[in-house]
Amino acid sequence: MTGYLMRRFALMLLTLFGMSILIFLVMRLVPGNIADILVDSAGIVDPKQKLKIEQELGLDRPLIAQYWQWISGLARGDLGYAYVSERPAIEEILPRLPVTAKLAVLALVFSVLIGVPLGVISAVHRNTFLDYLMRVISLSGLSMPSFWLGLLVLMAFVQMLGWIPIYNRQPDSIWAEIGLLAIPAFVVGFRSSALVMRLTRSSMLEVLKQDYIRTARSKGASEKTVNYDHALRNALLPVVTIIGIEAAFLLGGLIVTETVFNIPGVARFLVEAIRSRDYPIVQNLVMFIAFVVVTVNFIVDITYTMLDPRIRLES
Amino acid sequence: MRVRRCLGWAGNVSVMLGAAIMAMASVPAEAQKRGGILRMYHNDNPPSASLLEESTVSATGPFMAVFNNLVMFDQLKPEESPDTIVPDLAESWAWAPTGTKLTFKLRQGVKWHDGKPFTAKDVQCTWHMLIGKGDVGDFRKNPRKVWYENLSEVTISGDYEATFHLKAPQPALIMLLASGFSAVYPCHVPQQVMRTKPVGTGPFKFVEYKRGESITLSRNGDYFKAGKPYLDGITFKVIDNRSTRLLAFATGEFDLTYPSDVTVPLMKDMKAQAPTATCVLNASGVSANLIVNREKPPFDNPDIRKAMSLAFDRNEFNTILSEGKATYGGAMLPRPAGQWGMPEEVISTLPGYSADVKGRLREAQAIMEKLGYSAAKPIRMKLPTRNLPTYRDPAVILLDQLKKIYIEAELEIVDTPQWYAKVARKDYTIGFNLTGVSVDDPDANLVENYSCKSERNYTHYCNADVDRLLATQSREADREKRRKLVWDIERILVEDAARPMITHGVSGNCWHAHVKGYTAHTNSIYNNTRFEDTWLDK
Amino acid sequence: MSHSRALQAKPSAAAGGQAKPIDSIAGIAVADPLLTVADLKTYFFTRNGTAKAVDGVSFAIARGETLAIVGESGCGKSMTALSLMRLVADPPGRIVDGEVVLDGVDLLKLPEDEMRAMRGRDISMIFQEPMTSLNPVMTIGRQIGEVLTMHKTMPRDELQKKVVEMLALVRIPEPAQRAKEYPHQLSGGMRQRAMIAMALACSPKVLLADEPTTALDVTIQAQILELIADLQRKLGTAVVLITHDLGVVAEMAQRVIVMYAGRKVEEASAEDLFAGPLHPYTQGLMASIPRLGLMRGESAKTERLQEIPGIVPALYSLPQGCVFAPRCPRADDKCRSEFPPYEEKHSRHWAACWHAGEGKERAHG
Amino acid sequence: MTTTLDHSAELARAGANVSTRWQAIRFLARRYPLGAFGAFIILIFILTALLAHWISPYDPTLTNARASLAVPGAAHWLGADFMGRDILSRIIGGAQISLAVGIGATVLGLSVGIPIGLASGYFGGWLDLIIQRFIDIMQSLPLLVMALVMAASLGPSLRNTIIAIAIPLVPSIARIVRSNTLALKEMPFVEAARAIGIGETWIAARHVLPNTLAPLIVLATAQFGSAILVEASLSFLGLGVPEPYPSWGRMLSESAAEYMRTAPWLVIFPGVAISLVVFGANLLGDALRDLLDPRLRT
Repeated sequence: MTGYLMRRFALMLLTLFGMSILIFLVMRLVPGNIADILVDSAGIVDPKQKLKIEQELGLDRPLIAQYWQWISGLARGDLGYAYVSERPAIEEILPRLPVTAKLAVLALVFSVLIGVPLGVISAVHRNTFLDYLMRVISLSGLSMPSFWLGLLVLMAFVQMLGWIPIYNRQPDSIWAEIGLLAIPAFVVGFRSSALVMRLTRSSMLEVLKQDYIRTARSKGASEKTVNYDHALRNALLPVVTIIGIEAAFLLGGLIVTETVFNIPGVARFLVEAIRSRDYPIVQNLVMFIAFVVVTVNFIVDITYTMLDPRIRLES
Repeated sequence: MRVRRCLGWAGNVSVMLGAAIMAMASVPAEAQKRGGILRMYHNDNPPSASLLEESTVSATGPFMAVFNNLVMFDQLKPEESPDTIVPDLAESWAWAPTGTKLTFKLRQGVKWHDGKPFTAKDVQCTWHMLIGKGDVGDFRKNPRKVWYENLSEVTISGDYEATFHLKAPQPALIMLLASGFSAVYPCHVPQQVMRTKPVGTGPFKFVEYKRGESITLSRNGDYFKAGKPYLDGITFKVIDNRSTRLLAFATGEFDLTYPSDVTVPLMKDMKAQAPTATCVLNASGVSANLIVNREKPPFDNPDIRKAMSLAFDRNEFNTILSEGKATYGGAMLPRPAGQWGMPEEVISTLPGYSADVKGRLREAQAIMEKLGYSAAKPIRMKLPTRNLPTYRDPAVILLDQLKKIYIEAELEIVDTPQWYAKVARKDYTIGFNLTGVSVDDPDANLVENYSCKSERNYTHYCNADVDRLLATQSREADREKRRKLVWDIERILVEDAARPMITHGVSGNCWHAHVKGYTAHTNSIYNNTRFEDTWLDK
Repeated sequence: MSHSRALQAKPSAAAGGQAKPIDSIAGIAVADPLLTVADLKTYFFTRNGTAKAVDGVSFAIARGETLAIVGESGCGKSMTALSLMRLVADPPGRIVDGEVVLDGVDLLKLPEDEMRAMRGRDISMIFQEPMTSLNPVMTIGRQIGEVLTMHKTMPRDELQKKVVEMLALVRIPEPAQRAKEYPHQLSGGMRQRAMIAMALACSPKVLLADEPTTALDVTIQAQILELIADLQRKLGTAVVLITHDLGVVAEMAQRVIVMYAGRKVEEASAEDLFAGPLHPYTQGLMASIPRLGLMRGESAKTERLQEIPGIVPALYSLPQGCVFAPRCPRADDKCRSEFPPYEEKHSRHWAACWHAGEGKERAHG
Repeated sequence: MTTTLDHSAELARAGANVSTRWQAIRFLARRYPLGAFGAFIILIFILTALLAHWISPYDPTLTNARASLAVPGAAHWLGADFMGRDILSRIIGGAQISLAVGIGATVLGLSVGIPIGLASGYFGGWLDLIIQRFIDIMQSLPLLVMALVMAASLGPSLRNTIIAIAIPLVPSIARIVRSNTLALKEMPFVEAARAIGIGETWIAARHVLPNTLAPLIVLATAQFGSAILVEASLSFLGLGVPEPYPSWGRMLSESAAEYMRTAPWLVIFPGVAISLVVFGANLLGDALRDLLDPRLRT
């Protein structure tokens, strides 16, 4: 077990290292750099001024040196300076994390709260009208771009309540904040719930085919006991894995949703930083996202082993 | 004829409307109330807080209130002109009889936000940095360097007198110094700090700037203008989506829209949504124009350039983008909002400005057909423009119009970071462009965009005649004589198709009834956000 | 395991000596039957057509008796057992006709909740795969206790006691400890014991054992069979033993039903069947088992093992006439055109074959 | 056993008269009504894209001052945008873009992913190890984030958008090809081919690949849908297909969102178009999975 965990951990580090090289190189392939942007924002084309800025930012140094500077800094916990704001990158990233984290967790809660029950009901009533209806609803959820759903929700709010649920100031209390974030979280979560629902359903169907379900029935267990006591318990194991995949899926959804609802989180910040070629921000944020995805998958793996007695009790 | 009538009407109505309301808003009889936070939104992230390094309204909007100029345009008077220039850090100013020395008497006892005293040295430092005299430190960008092409040095006499020495007389220098961008910087603060946590003498102190989120300013208790400012602070919340932010304004989340943020088509909706709010429409100082590469085929051919000039249907642009409220003219802001615009009878004689749009189009088509082009055999090319909606939308209309003269262009959306580099490489045939002008004066506008030496003349248009005329008009003290010279320059620019002008835009600004002491200016959006007179009637 | 011993271990007294066929049931009649199955038909309605998994099977079983159902896999044995439990997956399967009378109650006519109450209490089942038939995420104790809580109300500590008692009954060492363990922590044999404990927890009247030893090691098999026989004696349970292993039949059953392609093809007391199988299919089954030959003292060298050519036909495309005809060495045109009637060929020995008892006689020596 | 695509046996067993292809289609449509509906949507979508030039009421790039923000009506069935461009025509034109991106990205993803997966699974060893690590790296970012980074680095154009979307699709294709290859390369018919001296590459291409076809078709259908969605998201963020191509995502982006209140049809119709096509692809994908992958049948 520890051997396995150690191996997984080593692979994780390897993956992150590879990611760091990939993102570093890809960002430098982008035509135009921050110096262009800084010069452009002032509407001037003097190549001397551009060169001066590049020198100041160290963009004229060899790529290896730039990479080493970034990675060695990262190891020390120094994320470098954001080009655009000229502040330490960490100060730009950290304050934006909580709201995105809250949003992601809320969205995950929504997707599980909607997805798991629907998936179970759909599986239990497989091939009935109810099942078809739920599958069609979930599939349409999966088919709608979340930014569009977000726009529709915004329009509905404005049209019906004359109030626009955007995050334009820090809400007064945590509850007010959750209330405000619940709307975009629902939009993201609804889409993800479709995935959870489909996977719960197929997992549940798989479990319902198992011998031990027949055993439970042969004991005289009621449908309720069979479905919720025997089957769900087993079906939820793969659903835990799904939540790992979800975490990655959600981050993608947050990028557009934060934009639509004007939420000052890291996901929207990433798009902005990509647009302005703010390498220190993009590099560190992408690494952070990769780190989250890899770590969540790692945690999911561990959780899986904790939840499944077959693995947990292995010596 | 239709064009001209439309033009005059549009200009008059918008400006008069604006002026009338402004006059009401600035009635001084009311007693100002102190306190309250002015809640604004921002439509963009200012590239930095350093006004001297930036050239967009996204920087002046929030940061002009942090600084003071030597002189400024009266914040409460809608029209900016030499007559509305008032003292700021300078108590008074005087020209030497030669017209080459301008001496400012400075206020005493003024303190920077960090507590250090303001002296004439700071004035000297600021302008020496702008003309590249001595060590400029990490001053990165200098977009208005050409404004001070004529400035040889700034000398000081004691702590409270500074003299600007010019190579040649330039009466309009005082106009340039009144621009919102012409802030006085402290000597003792490095430029990196000025970009991130600016230190000024202005009515509001910089508190913080969270990119993509907010900008916060707080009242400067030590402000040298007694009793001012009235507000406790100003907040700007960054909201990208225009619908969202305008709705938020309408629902009372904000007191004031961002300068020039309300487009003409949205004005109606704003009035419906927020009927008690005051909304005015003014010239935005931004012109839609084309940059033409006169070295690259097919536009190296003057005939094709002429056909293109003839083919413009300015009314269509105007109707779609501004519901007919935009104005037409040369490079300078057209009358009546503009001080330097050509009279209508002059404009209508310019190639491509006659009211007979259909006739012009037929003429243009005939030229193209003579050159062997037709709908079946069009010129195919790319038309680059910046990846911003304000650029894209009109560019799409342009594509459609070019199609009528057998030019099938495909829009090439260029990301902001590559735009000027591309233009500098001359990697385009024609491109769609917007030019913003902060001060309605030829020394700012024409010199900046058309003189051979200018940093911002990115098309590298260079005409010795134009440069000579530019220098002459700059020295001319008589405004009427200067105007004639300017018109001559304008005609050359139009005939050269230097940057064919399509329209001069208008944009709106709204504020709720409780906002007092704020005036939208009729001929610029860059110079009226000091907010030292603004107060909330709540 | 010695085969001669296996034969000796077989109970000699077949139940129902004074047999009298009950109406409509072709087969050995049982006096005072506990469970009577009459003309049971379970069909599967699939995309590919209708599969007659169980097609008109009838039998009866008395209290404490052991009846074996034998046949190759896919012949409908397991489906017969599941039909008795009414656990056929619907869709696609459905019991289309027949009666299953347990103690005077027709199970097929019961409403679902009453049937549910019968399962595990009056009739229970042991499955072939002890590995997969136990819920992997529940402790053994909980799974056994569940049967009790479903059918009886008893206080927690008593329940706990009863669970441990059951585990002890099926001879699981350290029962109290085992009750807290999960299935994967137990060996295959232990799991099957736990399964038996679960099935017998409520002392059901009928136990359906579907290949209870197939998945186990040979040494364990004997122990499990012994345990079932032992508990059967103790609790007086009637056992329907489903197997393809004639050795197991010889060891356990008093009576035997041979099934082929969803139909009953032969039925006799175990003694009679082994002494003289009538149906060529039964003969084939016996010939394919080496130990039965060895058992009779014949040399493996002289007796070549026979296998039945061909495979069990797909149930949705059964041949006309005798379903076994395509594989039968004795099949003639009549076999191929007409389905043979199920008749009593000898006394209390029934078969469905036009050529019952012909040939292969030497197999019986 | 060599192919799960062959349905004729099953059709024959079911007693359906499948003498003609048309009847086979009808048979399948009855069995998978939702899948048939999905296929119908996709068919309409493809036809729309192919016939755009003929069925479009206006030139999708034609601006018209008088029609600015026209309300849906007789002249403009779905209204017109700020520049007076007909929304219906732009949606029809947008179908071309979406189809190009959907097919382009999927095909590109397949043509890169299949060789990688085959090589990885078939030849194994250090090659497999390197490819596996690389796939790990690629999969440590969400699809949209990866596409976003790629799109920014390549610059906005139709071609680059297709490439940017194809790149993050590669790992899942490679992974599925690899796992199928691993299972198949030990199969008797592959052993047999090897025994009679057929070259390894040939075996991989001719014997192993066709047998991974079924899961690939299912995956490709799903990826077709997500490619269209990702394109819409990229264009919404201004990093996708540029003007003058009428991309559905960009129609929804700022210029439309500016008129969210005054002209809601600018927001509603393009979104419906995207959702409908992706919905069709998902329905079809589900049915194909049922049809081609018997293990997953419910």
